[in-house]
Amino acid sequence: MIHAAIKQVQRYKGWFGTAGGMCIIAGVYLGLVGSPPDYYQGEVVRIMYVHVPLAHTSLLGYSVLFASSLWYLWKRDPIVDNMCHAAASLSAFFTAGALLTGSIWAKPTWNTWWTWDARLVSFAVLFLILTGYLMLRTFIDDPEREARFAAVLAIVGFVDLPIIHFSVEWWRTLHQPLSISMRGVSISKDLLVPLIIMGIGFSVLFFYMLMVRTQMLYLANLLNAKKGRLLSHAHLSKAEP
Amino acid sequence: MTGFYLRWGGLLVVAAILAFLVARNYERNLANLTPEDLLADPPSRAVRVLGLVRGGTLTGDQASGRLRFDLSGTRETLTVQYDGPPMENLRELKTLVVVGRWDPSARTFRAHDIALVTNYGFVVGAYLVGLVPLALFLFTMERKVGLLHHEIKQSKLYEPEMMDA
Amino acid sequence: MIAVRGLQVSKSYGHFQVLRDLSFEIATGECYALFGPNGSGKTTLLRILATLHRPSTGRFEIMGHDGVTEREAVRSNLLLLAHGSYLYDELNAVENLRFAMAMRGASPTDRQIKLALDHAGIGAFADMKIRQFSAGMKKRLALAKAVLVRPQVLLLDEPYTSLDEAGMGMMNRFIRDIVKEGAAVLMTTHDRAKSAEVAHRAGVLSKDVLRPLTLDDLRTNDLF
Amino acid sequence: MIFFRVIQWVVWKDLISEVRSRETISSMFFFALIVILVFSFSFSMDQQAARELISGIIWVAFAFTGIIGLGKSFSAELQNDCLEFLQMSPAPKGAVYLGKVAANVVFMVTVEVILFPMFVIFFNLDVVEELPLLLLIFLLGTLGLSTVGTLFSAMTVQIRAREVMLPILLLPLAVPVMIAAVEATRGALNGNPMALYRHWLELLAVFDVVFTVVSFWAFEFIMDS
Repeated sequence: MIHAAIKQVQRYKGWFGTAGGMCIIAGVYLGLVGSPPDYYQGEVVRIMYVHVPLAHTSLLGYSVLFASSLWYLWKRDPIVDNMCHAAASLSAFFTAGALLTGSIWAKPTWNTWWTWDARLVSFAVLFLILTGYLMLRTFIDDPEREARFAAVLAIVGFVDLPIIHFSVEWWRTLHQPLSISMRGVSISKDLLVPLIIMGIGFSVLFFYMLMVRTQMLYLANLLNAKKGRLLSHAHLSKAEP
Repeated sequence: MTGFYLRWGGLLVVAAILAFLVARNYERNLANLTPEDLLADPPSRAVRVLGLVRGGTLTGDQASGRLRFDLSGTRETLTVQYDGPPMENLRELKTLVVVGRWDPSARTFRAHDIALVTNYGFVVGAYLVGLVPLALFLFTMERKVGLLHHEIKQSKLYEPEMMDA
Repeated sequence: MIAVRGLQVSKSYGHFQVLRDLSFEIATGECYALFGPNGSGKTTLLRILATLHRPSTGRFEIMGHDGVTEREAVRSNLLLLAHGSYLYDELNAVENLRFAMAMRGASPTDRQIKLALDHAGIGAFADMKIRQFSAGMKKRLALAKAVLVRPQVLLLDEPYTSLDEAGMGMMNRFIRDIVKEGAAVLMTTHDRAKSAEVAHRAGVLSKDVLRPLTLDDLRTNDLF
Repeated sequence: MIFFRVIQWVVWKDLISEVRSRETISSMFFFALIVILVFSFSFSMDQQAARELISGIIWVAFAFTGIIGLGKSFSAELQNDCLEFLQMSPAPKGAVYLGKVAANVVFMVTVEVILFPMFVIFFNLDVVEELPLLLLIFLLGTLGLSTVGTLFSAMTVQIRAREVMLPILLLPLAVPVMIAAVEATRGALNGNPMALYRHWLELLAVFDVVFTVVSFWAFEFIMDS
């Protein structure tokens, strides 16, 4: 059932890639050319169009990781574990991108590469959790156990994220308020259009990358299983006198 | 795999076009001239000139938005007549960018806007750091998938195994 | 009645397939001796049956309970004596037995514990820490645990190693006892003579295939 | 109730093993002593600096000794394959988890109670009125570390490179515990009014409750294939 569904989605994944890529291209054009500079931040505000979507996509990636980890513990299907692994790698990648672009943004805005600001610290901790997750996976030989432990770590980490964020926020708040908040749009419309287009583009592209990477891990497993079967045949025929 | 390389080739072309558009936009609307550049070869279109407001030359009323000051580069100095929205934070000895046209007859720069000095290196750097590794990552991933497909076809995985027993 | 039933049990560790499509049945009141070359997957099979690992594919039942979905029921019916003695070094023999029984939700009386220790011939060492036990004594204490638990399905991984002649005798006596009471015993071993004393059936696991043996094979022929 | 009896027996087993061998507590204690010494060499502190830094130092020492204790808690189960015994015993896994957490909290709090007077002496602290409050903070913080820590200890003991992986996995997740515990301890040591750092205590309590529940549930997946 899961395999059939995933196969069905995989068939149309090219459209995701195309749509995501086109959104991002349009977003880059709008962000760099087609939008006015911000009144306060000037041209530097253009970094926001790539930084904020990266950050959101990394959180989206962790949410997908959380959901698929729960799914794995429920169904124990190896392809779901491939999806967890893929989501974690991608989320780690996007988190690193968000940290780097955030750092580049911080330099002209606050004249420092790094501040101990709540969101930056939360993202750094998120990055540490994800790299810990990826490290954990390399240290386990039995793939079943690897999948199980990784899923548990992902779930525990996900529950911890809001607590980490709150604690760090209480601990130190120097940051400007969130660019898009629930209380009202504090950002002008001209700036919002490229931001939303980039956000959609990154999210769609994330799902495309997720599918590609899941497929990659799945195929690699398939090939290894084949090699393993050949190997155990060789081993057993050697045991035969 | 041919389709794969075609797709990425196409993406590369689009990226090149995008880079060209961005660079042209920068040249047209965002690049700064120094007072030396301006005096050496006065352009007729609107330009942006970067310089330092010379001490003791700022005259006019900040609130009204009609100001006159000297903007100096490394060697040359030009007179700027600013006529635009009121500026709150204009003061002497400040580095800024004036946007406007050079009036050769009055040997005055008629500015209609004053912009902040920005380092575009940061913007370009952030876009490159954000997007290039992403593309490379996706490229290697897709390539790996293609190679794995190929290898699986080669290893005849879907054919029944030879059981020796 | 079928006590242990395996249906096409397979297990791969990563890329290495250890068991492939193994099907077998062991009835209550039966002792099955499993032979096989090193690395043929005997221990893995026992560990799967003891619910330590999930089978990669296939399923198995212990006393009619499914080995994956009804683990709690399987576990309370079953005992595995493996290479590790499952004893805590800092506790003495009696405390270890009490702890092990408490984990199974039972609280044996002093008298029951003493009987079990005597049955395994280590009544004299009841107050000694496990740290000072030899390998053979640990094995005997594991036997005492089995005596206390009296499981319906007993899985034995190399029960005779590091036991002395008297110890092996006690082991066999206990196996005969509980088989008579209707328990099923599955043992892996290399000791043909000792296992022939108690086994009703035997088989060789080699190259992913379980080949039945006659008891005469055990006494005379080369097995693998 | 089998559930509570299993908790009792696991705690009893861990405590009595510890009383007889004294391995965990002594290694934790001496490690913590060395941490204190290294810190006092690294910062030459006057009274003022000590006030600012001491709560951080206390919790760094507690966290690292805690990691030693947590690691030992399950690596001790590797002797004679006892971990497998726990995995395949019919005892409820949640009860084993709670028993282990309780034992770990007892070890860690014991070490902390022995260590704290040394901090007081070495760094000239003035703590007499705040002792019950400090004890509460230590208890909440230690509980927070050991709820997640016990889960990860059971996880890392079953993998390669386990000594490295426990802190790598635990410390990022324990960020809220560390921040809250350090801030609350600083507040208490400086004699600030309770209202100023009450929210840190609440955060600790929330963390403890949330992760007791989550880890209790997750432990089953760690111990059971």
